[in-house]
Amino acid sequence: MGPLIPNGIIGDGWDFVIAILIGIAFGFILEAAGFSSSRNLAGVFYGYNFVVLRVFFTALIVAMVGIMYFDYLGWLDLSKIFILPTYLGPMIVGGVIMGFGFILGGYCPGTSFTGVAIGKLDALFFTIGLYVGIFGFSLAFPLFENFYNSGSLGNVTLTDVTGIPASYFALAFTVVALAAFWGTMFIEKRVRKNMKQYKF
Amino acid sequence: MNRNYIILTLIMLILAFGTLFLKMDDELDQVDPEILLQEIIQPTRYVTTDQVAKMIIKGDPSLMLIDVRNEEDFQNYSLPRSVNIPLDSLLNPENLSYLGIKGTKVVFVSDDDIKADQMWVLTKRLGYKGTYVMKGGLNCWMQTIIEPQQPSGDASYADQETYSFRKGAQMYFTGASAESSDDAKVEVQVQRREKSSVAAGGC
Amino acid sequence: MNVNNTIDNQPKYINPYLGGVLLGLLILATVYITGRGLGASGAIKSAVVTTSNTIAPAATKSNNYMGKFVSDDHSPMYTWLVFESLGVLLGGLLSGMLFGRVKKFRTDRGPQITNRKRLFWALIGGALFGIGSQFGRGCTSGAALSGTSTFALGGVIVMFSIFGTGYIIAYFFRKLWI
Amino acid sequence: MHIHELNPWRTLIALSAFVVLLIVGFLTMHKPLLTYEKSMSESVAALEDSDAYFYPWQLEDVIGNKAGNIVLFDIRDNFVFGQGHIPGAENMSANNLTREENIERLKALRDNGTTVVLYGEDELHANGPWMLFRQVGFSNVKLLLGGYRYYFEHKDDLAATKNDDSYKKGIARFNYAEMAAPEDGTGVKHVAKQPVQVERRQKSNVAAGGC
Repeated sequence: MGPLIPNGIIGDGWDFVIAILIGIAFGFILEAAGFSSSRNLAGVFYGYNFVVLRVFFTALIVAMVGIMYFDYLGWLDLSKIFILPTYLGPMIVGGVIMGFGFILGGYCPGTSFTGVAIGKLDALFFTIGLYVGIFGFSLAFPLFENFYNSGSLGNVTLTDVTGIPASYFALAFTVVALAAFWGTMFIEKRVRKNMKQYKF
Repeated sequence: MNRNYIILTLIMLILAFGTLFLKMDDELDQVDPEILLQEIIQPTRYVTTDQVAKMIIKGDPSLMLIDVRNEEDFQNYSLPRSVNIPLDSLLNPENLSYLGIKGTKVVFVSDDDIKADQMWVLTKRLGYKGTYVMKGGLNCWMQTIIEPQQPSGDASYADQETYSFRKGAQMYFTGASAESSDDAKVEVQVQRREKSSVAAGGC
Repeated sequence: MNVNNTIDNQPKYINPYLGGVLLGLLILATVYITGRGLGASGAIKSAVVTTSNTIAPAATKSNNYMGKFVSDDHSPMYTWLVFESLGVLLGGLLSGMLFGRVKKFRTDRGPQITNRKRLFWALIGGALFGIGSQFGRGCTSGAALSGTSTFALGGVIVMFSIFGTGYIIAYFFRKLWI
Repeated sequence: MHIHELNPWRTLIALSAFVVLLIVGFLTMHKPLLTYEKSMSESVAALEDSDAYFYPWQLEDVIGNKAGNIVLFDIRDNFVFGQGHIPGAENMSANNLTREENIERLKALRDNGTTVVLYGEDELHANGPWMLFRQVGFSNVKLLLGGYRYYFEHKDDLAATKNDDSYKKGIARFNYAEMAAPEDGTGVKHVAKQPVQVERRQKSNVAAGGC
């Protein structure tokens, strides 16, 4: 049955209406969970607030497990969903750069939008930074065009690469995530006890 | 209060463990048997040797001929621009990559049409679209294109036209000298939808 | 315990696990409806291409990177991710109003730095994130979250390299946050 | 009091709703009438299985009612069936094959060990349905080689068809290479073919997008 739009069950004309609705839900959840504050986001790296880890990994395991069930129930045709293409080198480098950006800027793109929405100046500056960064990237693109396109493995999934069924990955991620949830609960308690000031 | 967290943890764990027991098709994606059966009983998958010949002559870029005979026979003779995928090595991923290209018409060719039709059923089960079977296969190809039979003098105009096309095609495919220049005009309007002429020399 | 952290002062955030479950279900719904995941940095990219195209159309078209996203029949802003990001802004505003967090402009910062410093680093961080997201074919939401939940190898790589780097370098930038 | 200590009952509700959705999915899961019993590779291999075919000369026993537990099914349409068919055959025209009662009928015949022979106008006609039935586990379904047309031409002397192979398929009737050779005397070329350069499909990404 699904995915609905690629399968033509919902017409292409609805694409943008659905985009806005999904965006609203996305923004609402991010903001309501506290992702509009860079203090909350950065907290995951310093052990005083693990909200990022909790939301992120809960979402991840629910979506992973859900996709497995949806596939089994025949609701979702896994061959028709978009699989992010893998570019080994550029992705690792990009991830490292984004890691720096995350620590320095305290946001990631989606969360900075919600920060802007409720009037956070640092989120606004982060978004301007994003714009500047991508602009700079585009202008300087010829310099690293070869690297940008290197290491392409195509649209591969974990199963394609390792041969291990997707359900094992779903289970492994779930177990690790649940263990992390319980572990961080105790870390957070200890770190917060030592913190002099913590304001949202 | 922590009890709820324990329950949540357990639910999530059970859900995740449950995925291990889902019977996933490790196989390639397949069409529902019922839908496949409905497609099988439609005769729309057959194309005639004349249609194939026209497409080859016109150089139709969307045409892909796949020869399902074994390799030895294929080396011995094959239609121009055809690709060899023996029926028993269809599932080789390299061979499957020929199929399912958007906008191409894949025509299966064999000695007659049975093997090609079997190939069609198998590829249809895998969900590939735009696949066809050349009716009559190469035996019919020989009878109609390579050595066309002249219809009798009182045959219909359509038959005469088909024959003149076939003579032209014969020249194209074999380099045979044309018997008369009038007949040798190769008719190349491929996409035209035609009424099937009865006496068009069916195989 | 610190004084500021009384119950009245607690921000009314929803339980993070509730947020996670809802977000997970949203990803599922998105994949179910559209066949792809969420995203955010793509919208900024569209904005970049649009402005560049307005200012210098010829240069944009000839740019190997931006040229790919320029088309003649509609503006580069007319993409799925731009609409989705508009929705994110609206949704954030909605939630902010509901929980009383929409206030005058303010800055979040660590206790040891000035506002100006914080804004400077936010700008730098944003720029880095922008560059990284182009190399990584997506940001945290697009590549790491949606990518990993559809079991894409690339998503996992991006996720681990973002968070891995974050933890490795966190110590050196601790002044910014604690 | 920290965020994570807030009572997560809403989370529990959300997750439970998800679980309920999945359970409903399981309960309402469409149980197909037919399922593949043979995998793709088994199906390919099964085409070599000579046991799956029924030879024209074997029809004699069926018509003479000597062989028990063999049922002939004519998949041509009702009108053509009425004009002539193999004696003792039943009509189950191709358009009705997907009907539930026909599938049930086949299941019943399989369970009591009856062999089902499918035939159409020619062999090609019944080939598809026969393949599908074999793939979904009706190992009692056989295909009549030559189809009705061959039977009709040889119905007076079916036994003689034992030595005839004109109905057999998969045989080259001509020496293609010689026939199609250019007539200018260059003769038959036995040159190894260069592989044709054709487009291959990349692993498809159906909905492009992402971040």
